[in-house]
Amino acid sequence: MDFSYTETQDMIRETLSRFLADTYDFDSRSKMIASGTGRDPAIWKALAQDLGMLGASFSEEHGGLGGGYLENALIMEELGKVIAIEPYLQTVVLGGGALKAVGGAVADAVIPEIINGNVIIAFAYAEPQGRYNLANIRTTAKKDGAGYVLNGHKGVVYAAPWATHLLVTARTGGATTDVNGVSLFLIDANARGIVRRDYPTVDGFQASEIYFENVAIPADALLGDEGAGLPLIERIVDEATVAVCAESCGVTAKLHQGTLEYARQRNQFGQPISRFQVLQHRMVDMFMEVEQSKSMTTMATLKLDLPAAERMAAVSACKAKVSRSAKFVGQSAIQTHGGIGITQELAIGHFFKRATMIENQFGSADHHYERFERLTLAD
Amino acid sequence: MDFSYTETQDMIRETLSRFLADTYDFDSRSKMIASGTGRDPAIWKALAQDLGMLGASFSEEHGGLGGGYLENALIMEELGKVIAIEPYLQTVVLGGGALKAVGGAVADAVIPEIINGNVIIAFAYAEPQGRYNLANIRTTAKKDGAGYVLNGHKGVVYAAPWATHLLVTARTGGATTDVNGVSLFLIDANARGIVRRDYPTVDGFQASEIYFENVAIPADALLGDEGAGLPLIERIVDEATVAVCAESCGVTAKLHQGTLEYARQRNQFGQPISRFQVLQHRMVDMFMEVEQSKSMTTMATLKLDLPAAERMAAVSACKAKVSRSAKFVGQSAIQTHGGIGITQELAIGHFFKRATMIENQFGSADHHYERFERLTLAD
Amino acid sequence: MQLEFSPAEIAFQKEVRTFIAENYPQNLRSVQDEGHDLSKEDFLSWHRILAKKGWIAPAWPVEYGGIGWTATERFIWSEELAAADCVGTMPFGLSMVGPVIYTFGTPEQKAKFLPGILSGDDWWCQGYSEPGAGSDLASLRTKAVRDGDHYVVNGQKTWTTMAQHADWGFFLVRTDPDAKAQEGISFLLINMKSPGVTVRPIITLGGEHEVNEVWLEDVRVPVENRVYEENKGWTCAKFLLAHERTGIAAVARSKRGVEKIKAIARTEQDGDRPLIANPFFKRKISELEIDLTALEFTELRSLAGEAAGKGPGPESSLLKIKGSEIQQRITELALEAVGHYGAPYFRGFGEGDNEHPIGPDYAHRAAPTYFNTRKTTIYGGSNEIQRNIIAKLVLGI
Amino acid sequence: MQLEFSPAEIAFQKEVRTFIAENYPQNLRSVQDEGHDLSKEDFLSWHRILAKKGWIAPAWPVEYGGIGWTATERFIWSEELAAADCVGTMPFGLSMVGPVIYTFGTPEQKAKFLPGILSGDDWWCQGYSEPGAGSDLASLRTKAVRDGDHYVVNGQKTWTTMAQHADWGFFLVRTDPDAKAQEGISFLLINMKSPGVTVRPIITLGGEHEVNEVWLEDVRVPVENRVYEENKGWTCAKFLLAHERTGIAAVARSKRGVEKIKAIARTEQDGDRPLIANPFFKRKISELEIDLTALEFTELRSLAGEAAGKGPGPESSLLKIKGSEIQQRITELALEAVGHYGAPYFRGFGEGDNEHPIGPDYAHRAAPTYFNTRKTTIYGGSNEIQRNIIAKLVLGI
Repeated sequence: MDFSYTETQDMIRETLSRFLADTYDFDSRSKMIASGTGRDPAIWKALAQDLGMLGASFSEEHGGLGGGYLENALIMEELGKVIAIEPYLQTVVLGGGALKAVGGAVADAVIPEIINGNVIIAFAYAEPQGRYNLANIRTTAKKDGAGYVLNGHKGVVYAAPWATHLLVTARTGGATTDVNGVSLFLIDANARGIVRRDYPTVDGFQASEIYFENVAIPADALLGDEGAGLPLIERIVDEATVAVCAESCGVTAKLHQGTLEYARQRNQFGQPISRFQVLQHRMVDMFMEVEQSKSMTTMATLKLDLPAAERMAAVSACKAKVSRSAKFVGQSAIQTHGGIGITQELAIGHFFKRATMIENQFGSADHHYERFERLTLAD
Repeated sequence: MDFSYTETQDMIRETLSRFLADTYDFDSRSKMIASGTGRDPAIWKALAQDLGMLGASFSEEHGGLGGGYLENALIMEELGKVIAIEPYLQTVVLGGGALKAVGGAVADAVIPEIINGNVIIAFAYAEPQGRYNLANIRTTAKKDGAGYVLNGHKGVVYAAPWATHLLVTARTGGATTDVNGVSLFLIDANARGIVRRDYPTVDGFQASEIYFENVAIPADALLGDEGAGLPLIERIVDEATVAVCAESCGVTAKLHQGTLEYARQRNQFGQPISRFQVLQHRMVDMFMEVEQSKSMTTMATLKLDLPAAERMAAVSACKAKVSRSAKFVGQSAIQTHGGIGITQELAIGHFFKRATMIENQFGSADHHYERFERLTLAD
Repeated sequence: MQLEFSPAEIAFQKEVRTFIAENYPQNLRSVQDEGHDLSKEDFLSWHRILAKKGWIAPAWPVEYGGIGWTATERFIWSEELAAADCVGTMPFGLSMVGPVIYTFGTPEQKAKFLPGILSGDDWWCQGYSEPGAGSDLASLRTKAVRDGDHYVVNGQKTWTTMAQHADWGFFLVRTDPDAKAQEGISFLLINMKSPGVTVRPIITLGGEHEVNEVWLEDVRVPVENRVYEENKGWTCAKFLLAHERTGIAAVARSKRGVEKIKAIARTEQDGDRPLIANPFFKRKISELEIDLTALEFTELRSLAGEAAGKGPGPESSLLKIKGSEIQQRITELALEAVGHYGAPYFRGFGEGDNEHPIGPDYAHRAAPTYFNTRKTTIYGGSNEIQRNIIAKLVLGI
Repeated sequence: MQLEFSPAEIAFQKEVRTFIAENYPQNLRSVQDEGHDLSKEDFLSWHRILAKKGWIAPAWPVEYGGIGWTATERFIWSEELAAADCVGTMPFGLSMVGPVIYTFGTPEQKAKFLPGILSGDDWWCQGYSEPGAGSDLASLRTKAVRDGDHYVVNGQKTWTTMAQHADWGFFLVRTDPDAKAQEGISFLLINMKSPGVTVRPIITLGGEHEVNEVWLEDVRVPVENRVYEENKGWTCAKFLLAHERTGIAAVARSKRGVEKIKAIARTEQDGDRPLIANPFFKRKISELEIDLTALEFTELRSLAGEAAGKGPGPESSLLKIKGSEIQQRITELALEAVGHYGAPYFRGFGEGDNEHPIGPDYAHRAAPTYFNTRKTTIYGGSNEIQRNIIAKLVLGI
């Protein structure tokens, strides 16, 4: 057992932290969101090309730094500390994760382009009827000559308006919730027949409803084996879930820290409100939730390479705990701030919004408790 | 709508409260429990004959005061305030409740004897395998000539060592958990073939394991119709459940009051601990739980005469809430007292023990939430 | 004790139910169903109908325009309003300043202000909170200096709900700068159109414009617009806070909220079953429903106490605490229920924007409503303050 | 970072597992299985085996009798002890006074006391709490007055665990009555057989005799039995409290506790299914298990920090808070699981009482254990105090 970071990992954290401190203060973030595309593409380019950050979790053969899950986790945590709206989760963790898993020519072609910032990927998996069941898919990919034809509707696809590629789950066979017959495709985001309805999300991202209307895709868009994509999808979603938990550690640490700072300077009844024992104990409880979220995220990150059942149990344990912590820390931060916490003008409310969205991203606490129980608590 | 008590009800409460203040201080109670039979029979006689209290909920034709559920509730609440170990619940609420429901000769014969304190009834319904399902019964009553023969094992029969009569649920037909085939009997506690193993309970009562070994009982021991006893049993258990909730209101009110008094006089760090805001807010939360328990108990008491489904939903809502309140108030009282709260020498610990047993009596919070949901929250 | 309504009460229930069904404005209904923000005119349309019927102020004494309904009748009335999903009437005139004026005001003030409150001609707002004084209301710094038969008022108020529509505001101002905390405060009625009054919007997390900052710069207020004695405004403020807390339990409205959650949970799918069949989601609903019943019967017991002559006391803080927590839990469940479709941010329906929101109709307001409802445990005296009040005034610690 | 054990660690795990299997006293196992109270001799039998093996004090420096195990090896050791359901060794000598003596004691004190702690020949108890001073330890009033080369000690201690068996006790006493709070306190080692020492049992809610009152009347204590400087005993006390808090997380033991709950829940029936199939009971288990994992990895992170040179700091209060809450939840679930059979009160197994307890074997200790375990959030500095410590020392508020 060993819980220490390598020097490279320490360096990645420091470099990124310094860069975000310079570029991602709350006002700058608000301006990016209010801008035409809802983001600042220069940031992404800098992350790729000035900092080499997008390669941290890729192998050296692909031009990366040779890291993996731990690098993704610490980058996501730093991004969480500034509630960054960069598509790292979608592009590197999900897209990159799928490509690393399948390898081959497509990985060799696309991963270097991710690393240098030319490719942005959005993950089109959720459907209106599907909730958090990854196999609940109505979108179809019908064999058509050498390629496929996509039809269907994917909902709430984060980062889709910015994407060069879409990572799409679709049925090549089976009925709506069958385990078999699910396939994963990486396709051109601008292919003919893709209709997007774009909108902002409550946590500052851009997302889309995506309608596939007879979209022709080539044979090599298929990642992995046809009809046997579910285990791969489950794996990358597990990796993404832990990455979101790491992000949540950053978000909640800032919610806690911001609350401490506010409580120290806000006076009521003749003293800083940080002197009131009830608020002190609440801030202690927030601290404990943040620390436990970090512990669970470390645990799950270190278990991502275990066999599927163990990996899933660990990830679900992590997300169940982190979801509840995100809710508790977010609500407590707002309550301690009082009215000012629910205005648009302070950063704290926006951290709260992101924490709230994290609660249910890739499954609510209940969803993950149930999966954990299915895997570990047989009758 | 009307939420006021009658003058008679006010008088019952005052009379009983004064009597218990004189006779049931903590030392006296401890002495009763340590005595040979584990109680003081003179108290029961006085309740019956000096105060007329045992007749409060019976009709005037039977020699009572003409009251009902409300009288039972307020008497149980007062008994709870001194954690009395009198068998009022078993004798008057359950036994009396069954007799009032079936009426006829047996009611005319036994109710007056309850009122004058000569009859004590214990309710033998639980079985080791049955948990809180009232129809889960293996004890059998086989037809034998005009009468029946009882065989089986009833567990944790409160007040059985003191009882003159046993109110017994048994199968006259059907399989272990069938709704049909359940019958209710009122039998002589000293009938041949009844084997008791007596023991104290953690909350100060006496109880028994009861083994029926070919116990011959007469035909008129049957209350209601053979095989159709379950609705009657459900009804009296609902009445008893609300009575226990009323008792809990008394118990938790005293836990709260005792905690307030202790916190005012206990000094730590140079001031009474009642000055610490965290403890203040906890005591406020205890107060709110007690008040809400009272509200729920009032609600359920007033709904005991509604059709079964509505009655059951109301009773389960009440018990679910009261169980949780009993746990919260009890645990908070002990935590606020510190070490002294978990010694045998202070009353507070004994209130806590009774509150803890109330949590699961006639079903845990979970059991009652589920029953409530079955009745009101169809998919 | 009895729970049943009397025959007269049942008849009353039928009467009000029919009245609502026949008179509630149809266009207001569609504005609500589609999740639009309500305009001033939306609120007033229903207000005026009630005013015309004489049912606008059930809690007021008959002599000032009340109806003389019993506590039970008032209970029935609020149940029926909520069950029919009627918009609420604005509380600032009817529930807040109105009672202060008829309790503490001069005959001239009653004559001048009560009719406009009842008719809806005057829209009121509340000038209590200040940037430096949240729950610590008594630390307010807005000053009113006597100048002949006027006060000259300077200062800043915040969280002023619906001030953008207001004709009048009631303000707590400091008239004796040397007095301590709660002393030296007066209660002024200020015409919001007066020179020197500036209203600036505060946009809250859901994107709503509900609250405002109000700046007062050399605003001249006639002395006759001061209610009660100079420097004794805290008496009015305390009276009003107790009134505000009872209404805040919002039992009838929360009951309706629970029904809406059930409807969503019957529609949303969770695997092969509707979400309501998920035992844990179902449990959250049943806990909510049972806690709401506990709150309801606590309010009924409290109303019975009031009817028996015990005015709304500090235990009304309990109603505020539990009522606000329940309102928040309802919004939490809604957001949880809508799953992925809680994320799209939709503030359409503006001028020229007729696009349909993303996801199911009940989804697009879930997150904003959740964010917005965090306010219920903060305003009207935060729940921490309410617990302090109970500790001090009920428990004596 | 990596989670896997190295080959050497796996070999170590095998070694200790085998050792425990081969050496744990069989008769002690049956005493535990039947739910008897453990005698002094029961505890000592296992202690002596570990002492003989040289494994009695894994956390001590090697020079004083420790073993030089790594943090991971100590982690494996406590996991294996708990998995095999071994009784714990008494902490008062090994985890509490021992580290104080080897850290602050004189060479003579080390030579005199450490061997008896390791061998088990000396049974220690802790004289900290006083009737008037619970969590407010520094307000203690027991006095020690210098008289030549002795102190004369007078006062009363309480909550003194297992003092009925003790040969020695370590006591906080006030040596300077004029100093404030934490100053003027000294740390004395007192022979419990000294004239003037009286031990009186306190019976707790479950009926156990675990704790005692200790009366000290003109007890003469040689000055050489004072550890560290006069009036500087608080330094030892603080050091010891931090040590006590880390052990108190009890992760390995709680894991074993969760396993026992699962076993009970697989046996108990709930309708047509075992209790563990009840989704809500199952959820309570999974919540417990996940919270325990969070605690475990928090402790591991903290141990890694210690290994990197950061001593056990105030964040160990987190381990105390969460560890104690989890221990209580385990006992709550046990009591809930046994249903009706939580009620029988059974303290048999006394001399001459061989009757079998009422209900299933796992049921009769459920309620007493639940009651008894309420102490975990009270002792060692109540959880309220722990939160104060974190607020002050970690958060700086």
